[in-house]
Amino acid sequence: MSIEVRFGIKRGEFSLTIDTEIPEHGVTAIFGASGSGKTTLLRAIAGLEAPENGFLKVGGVVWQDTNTFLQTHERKIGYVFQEPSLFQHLNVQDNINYGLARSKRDKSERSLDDAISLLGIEHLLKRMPWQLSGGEQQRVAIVRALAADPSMLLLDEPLAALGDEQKAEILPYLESVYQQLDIPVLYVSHSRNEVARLADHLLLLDKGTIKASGKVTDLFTSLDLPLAHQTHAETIIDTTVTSYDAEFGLATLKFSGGQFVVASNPLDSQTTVRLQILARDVSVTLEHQKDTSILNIFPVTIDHLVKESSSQMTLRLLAGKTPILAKVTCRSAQSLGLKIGDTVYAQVKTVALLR
Amino acid sequence: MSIEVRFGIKRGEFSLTIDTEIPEHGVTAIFGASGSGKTTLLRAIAGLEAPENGFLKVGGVVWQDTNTFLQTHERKIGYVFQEPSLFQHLNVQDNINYGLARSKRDKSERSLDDAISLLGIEHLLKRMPWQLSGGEQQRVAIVRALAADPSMLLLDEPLAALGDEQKAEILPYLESVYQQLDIPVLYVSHSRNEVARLADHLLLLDKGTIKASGKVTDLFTSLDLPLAHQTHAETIIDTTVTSYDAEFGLATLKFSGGQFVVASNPLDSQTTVRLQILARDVSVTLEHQKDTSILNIFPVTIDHLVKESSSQMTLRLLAGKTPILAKVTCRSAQSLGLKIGDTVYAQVKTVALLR
Amino acid sequence: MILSEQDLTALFVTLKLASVSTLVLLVVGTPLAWWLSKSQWRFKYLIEAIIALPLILPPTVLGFYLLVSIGPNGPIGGLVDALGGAPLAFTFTGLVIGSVFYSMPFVVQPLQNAFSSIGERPLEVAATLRASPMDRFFTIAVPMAKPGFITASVLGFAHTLGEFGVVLMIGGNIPGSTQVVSIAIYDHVEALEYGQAHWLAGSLLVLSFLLLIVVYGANRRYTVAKP
Amino acid sequence: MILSEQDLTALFVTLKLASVSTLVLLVVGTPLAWWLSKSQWRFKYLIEAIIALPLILPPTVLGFYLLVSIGPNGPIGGLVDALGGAPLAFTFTGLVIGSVFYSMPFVVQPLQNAFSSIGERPLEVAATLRASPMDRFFTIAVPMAKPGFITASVLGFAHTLGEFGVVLMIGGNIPGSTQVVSIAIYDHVEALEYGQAHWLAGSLLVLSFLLLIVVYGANRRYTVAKP
Amino acid sequence: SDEIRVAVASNFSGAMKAIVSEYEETSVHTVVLSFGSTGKHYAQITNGAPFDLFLAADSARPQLLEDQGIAIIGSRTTYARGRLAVWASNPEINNIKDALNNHQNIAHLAIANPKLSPYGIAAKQVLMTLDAWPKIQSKLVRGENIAQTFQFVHSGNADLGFVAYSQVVNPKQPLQGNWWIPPQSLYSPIDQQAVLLNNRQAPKDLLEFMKSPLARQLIQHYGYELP
Ligand SMILES: Nc1ncnc2c1ncn2[C@@H]1O[C@H](COP(=O)(O)OP(=O)(O)OP(=O)(O)O)[C@@H](O)[C@H]1O
Ligand SMILES: Nc1ncnc2c1ncn2[C@@H]1O[C@H](COP(=O)(O)OP(=O)(O)OP(=O)(O)O)[C@@H](O)[C@H]1O
Ligand SMILES: [Mg+2]
Ligand SMILES: [Mg+2]
Repeated sequence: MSIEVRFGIKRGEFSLTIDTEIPEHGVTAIFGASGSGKTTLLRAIAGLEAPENGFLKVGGVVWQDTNTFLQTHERKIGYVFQEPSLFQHLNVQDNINYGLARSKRDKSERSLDDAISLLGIEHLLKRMPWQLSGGEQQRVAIVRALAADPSMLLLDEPLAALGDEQKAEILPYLESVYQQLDIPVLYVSHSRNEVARLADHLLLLDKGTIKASGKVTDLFTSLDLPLAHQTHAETIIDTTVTSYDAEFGLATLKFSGGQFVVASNPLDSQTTVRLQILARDVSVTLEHQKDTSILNIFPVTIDHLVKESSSQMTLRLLAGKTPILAKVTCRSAQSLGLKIGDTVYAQVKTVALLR
Repeated sequence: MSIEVRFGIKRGEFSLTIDTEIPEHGVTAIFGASGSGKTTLLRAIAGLEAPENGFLKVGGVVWQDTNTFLQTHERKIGYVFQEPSLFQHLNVQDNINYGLARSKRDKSERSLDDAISLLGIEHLLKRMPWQLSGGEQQRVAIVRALAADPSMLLLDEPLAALGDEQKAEILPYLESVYQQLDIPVLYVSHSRNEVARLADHLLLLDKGTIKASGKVTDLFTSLDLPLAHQTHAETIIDTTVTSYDAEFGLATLKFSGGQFVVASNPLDSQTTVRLQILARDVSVTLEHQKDTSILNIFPVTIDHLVKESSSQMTLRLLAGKTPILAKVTCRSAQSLGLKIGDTVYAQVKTVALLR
Repeated sequence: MILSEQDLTALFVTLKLASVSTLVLLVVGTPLAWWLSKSQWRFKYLIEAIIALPLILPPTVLGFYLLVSIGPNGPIGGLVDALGGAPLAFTFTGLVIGSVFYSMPFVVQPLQNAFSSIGERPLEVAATLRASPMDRFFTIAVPMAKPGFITASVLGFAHTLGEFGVVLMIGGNIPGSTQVVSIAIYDHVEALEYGQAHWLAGSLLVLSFLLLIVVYGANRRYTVAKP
Repeated sequence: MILSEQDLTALFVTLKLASVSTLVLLVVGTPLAWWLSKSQWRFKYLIEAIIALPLILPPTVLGFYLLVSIGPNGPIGGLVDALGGAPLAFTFTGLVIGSVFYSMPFVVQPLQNAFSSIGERPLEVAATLRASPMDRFFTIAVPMAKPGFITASVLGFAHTLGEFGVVLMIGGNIPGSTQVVSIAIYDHVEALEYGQAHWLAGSLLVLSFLLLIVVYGANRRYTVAKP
Repeated sequence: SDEIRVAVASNFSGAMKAIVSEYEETSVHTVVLSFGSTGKHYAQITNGAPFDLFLAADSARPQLLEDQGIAIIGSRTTYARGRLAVWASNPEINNIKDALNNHQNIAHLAIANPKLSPYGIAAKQVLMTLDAWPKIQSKLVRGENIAQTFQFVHSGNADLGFVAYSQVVNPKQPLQGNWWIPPQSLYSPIDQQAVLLNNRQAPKDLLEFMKSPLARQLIQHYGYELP
């Protein structure tokens, strides 16, 4: 089952035209330049904009069509707005309680305490909103949305005001929340990193229209989209753990095109792990090299070659059926004589475990 | 000459204690977790907080001491607030003109048009603030601050709501503005990337106190600070262009420890170029390898070795006197038998030109 | 005791009238102000203008027209009579109706401004947190419009205290029922009993001053921390 | 012509009085409201209470006290005399002073609320853009407090139009100078000239209604686009 | 015992209070007095005000009520006759008659509004007989009723005024300055008439009491003549 979304919204010169399906499970990232309509889309889904000819079906229930329009408060959503939007007349605790009191959620539930402590706001509970920093306000807003026991989360750049370290702490928690509740999440983000890490599905917006929509792993390596051509292009691969070497802290991960050995904390066999491979971290050699600290070297065929600039090339390599992007200099490509269909060795310097 | 800053500010349980000097030229990044006091510091410098025993000297002029307190409007600053703060009763053009009209700046000056077009807000000039998206508002605020002809810029996460691509467009422009005007810039950022790219100087805040202050290049590789230990640790090196190979688009860049060959657009000889080397992009071999697409390989000595986890190590390598960070797996370190004082080869897979 | 028994009765009637009127004003004015602040109806400004109109007539004249309308031959009086209600003129209920009518703009306008200045965002946020329109109104709009409520109550209450023309006309200055302090003071002044007028006016002022101090002082404690 | 020449003169005097009073109210009330909205002074609430006090007295009584104060033996009259000024009683200036005094709370309170609801941020932003306090006040605070100014002006103007007791007391009902419409209508009613009273009241209402529509209608055009 | 509700012209309030306190000594009935202007009382009575007895300030309004069949036919009696006094609060004005004729030292002459008050009509008649009326026009200030006229003079704002004799002989108020009592021949009598508004016995009883020697003495004491 999936969420069906059809909207046509006009705002001055801008118009948003959406007709798509969003999976009912997992995280769908909404990605697009500033002004591309991300916030407008979330607002429409929340029922805060009332597009005339809209259609919206969530969990098999029609939220909006020609005859139906569920009011915002009748939609079981949790919404974190782009701007900090705490109630100015309530302290932090009461802001959180506002959502809690109106949900069916058991008030003594431990998970809310978890949220509060994981987002690091225990010491702020008695404060008024204007006594908080920008990032603190955003964190409270996240907890408040979670407290409302939503069956769908709409997050508009919830982590924009937070630093990398803090993000790294909060993201795993958010993931666990989604997974535990098994609710769909629409996540507006500007950060490719966040998307890579969190999202299963991706909706690329451009000037109010959908430029692409599909699985993150596919879209990130699609040469038709700008993502693969950016300097920081990357490949995302979902793999399965086959073994873990506790002595060196190395996990062996299997995917359709071979396997990766990755430094990590202990992992259970058969769990699914997402890997991130920056295109710049992939180099190409003609022979299998020895005597290097690079652990992951495997044969691939060159599927596509794109010259990005006078000096840079993007390669799309196939390891089995799994595409992997590589960025090399034109000079290397020339000196190694690379061309489509060649079989070469891909050296993957670093593999990051995303989740 | 430098900006002398001494503040003691209390806000409930939080207190900010600052006693430092900030260079009068270039960009000083203020970096720290959410709630560490970054905004409070900027506000104090802008004269929006009135700490009792503060001292502030800018450009040889005392802005604040026991007897003096320059009002905010008497301080020639440009301030971009953390939250979008456009005047709600003025359209975009009038918001920008507000600063312009009160500065000595020639109104017909071309540079403002440049700012408007580079930040992509030409088509928004007639709009009211509530008709803009979050990122659009932020961009207007940046132009407004620049229009006020400041002699010091205070930027509180000005690019937080913008995507990577847009950042990549705007950052070089901001750089050129600073350099052209030759004014000090205090830049609050959560993004290590932005800091690496923009900042000359770095102020690390932690719970209201200064944890470190110094040149970005030094602090990024200091093993005493958390920066070098993060997964995304990186080395920043300021180098000089020695030659440019137009055929392959490769520049040769000199630094105290050797030279880099880097793919780039044409560069003039003798210009200064900042390079970014992610620690994960540096691998270590015992022999100089051939037959690889890796261009930059040079001998280094191991200065320090830190085990980060059961599987990961951070190496601090010295190329001449220039420290370079490398992340390797413990397994590699062990199999290669790395120890302090060894001379090895650093393979730098990717070097990014930051500016 | 310097105040006569009749004066004390008048004081009591006045406080009762002002309290009841303020209550009615808030109960009637709040939804009206809310509607005015939210409505996109293009002729809304006509309603806004109509609400301000009673202010424009001299109170005695307004009172005269009210008297005629609620009198036995007037439209309202006739209607009330047809419905089997008791006549309103020269009763406390009549006074309340007159005062409410006359003080309405002082309540509606500050409330409308206060509601408008909240903006849409907090209400939208509350809606996403499952608050129904009613719920949003009482838990978000009303507390956030607190300064407006204070102004509305103070102006409404004080204006009713000092109100005079309307009350005199439709109340008939009947001691114990429709004679309020303002009329009693006026009577003293008219009868050249200046001493008594001073005392009564003074008492009213002191009492009201204390009341106002309590209201504003309490409000101050609430808002002092906020920048 | 149904309105007598005297009625027309009264209408003219009234409009002049209301306009001048509103102007004075805004000029005096705006800085006062601004100060009240910004001040952190702990006894501020006393001032707030004092401003509301004139409301509490019946207008005629207030007028009586004003009459006494501006008389040759009164404190204000004595002061004016000592400064070489002309007596204020029975003059247009006296009326303006009386009206301003009486209508002050209707102007100060909405303005104070409007200023408070702007918050500090826009003013801080303006300061960083080199706007002096004066400049900020006129270019940020005043335009952003527009709804407050509209309410203040409407309440102040309308209340002065309908004002009666104070004006009657210190004005002396001199045609062409201090006889205002409210008194003229009152006179007609008292003299049982109901027909003339209706016409005059009707004209005043229509005129005021048109004025209010212009004010609110113009405001509507401005704000209709904003959510 | 019955309650008697009496609408009393303001100028007669002192005398009436004294009469009622005497009356209540001997009667089982209680009396509730409502003071006000005669014009207002008339409007209220025609609109159903619950008064039993109306003591007007003139003869015209009782006559009208009788004509309209609201008052009891034949109950109309003159209960008191007012007398004019010209009072100069300024002790420098010795010869009041002179002052009225060559009003050099007079800034303001206060009279009651002839349109509303029988005392005003009388004042106008006196001034006309003295040939002073046209010349004095620009100095005239008009009070709404005789009490207000008195206040104009009392506060010193008017140098001279036509007040009621009952006011200057008012035992409660020791007055400064000089006064002149114009002879009755200069103006037509100011007859203050009473009418019964219903056929109840108690009010009839009170009206009878007002004709008793004790009441007549009190009326005289308060500065009125007897018919
Ligand atoms: N009332 C309006 N009138 C005209 N244009 C509007 C109005 N409201 C929004 N827009 C335009 O609609 C577009 C989409 O806005 P939206 O807020 O959805 O963008 P966004 O993708 O969330 O951008 P950001 O990343 O900057 O927040 C923007 O270009 C904005 O200027
Ligand atoms: N009025 C106040 N009362 C109590 N604490 C306050 C008050 N104002 C600010 N603080 C606290 O001061 C600290 C510093 O705030 P500041 O806004 O400077 O943080 P910041 O570094 O800018 O954070 P962020 O990155 O989240 O914007 C925060 O912990 C905040 O909670
Ligand atoms: Mg947005
Ligand atoms: Mg901050």
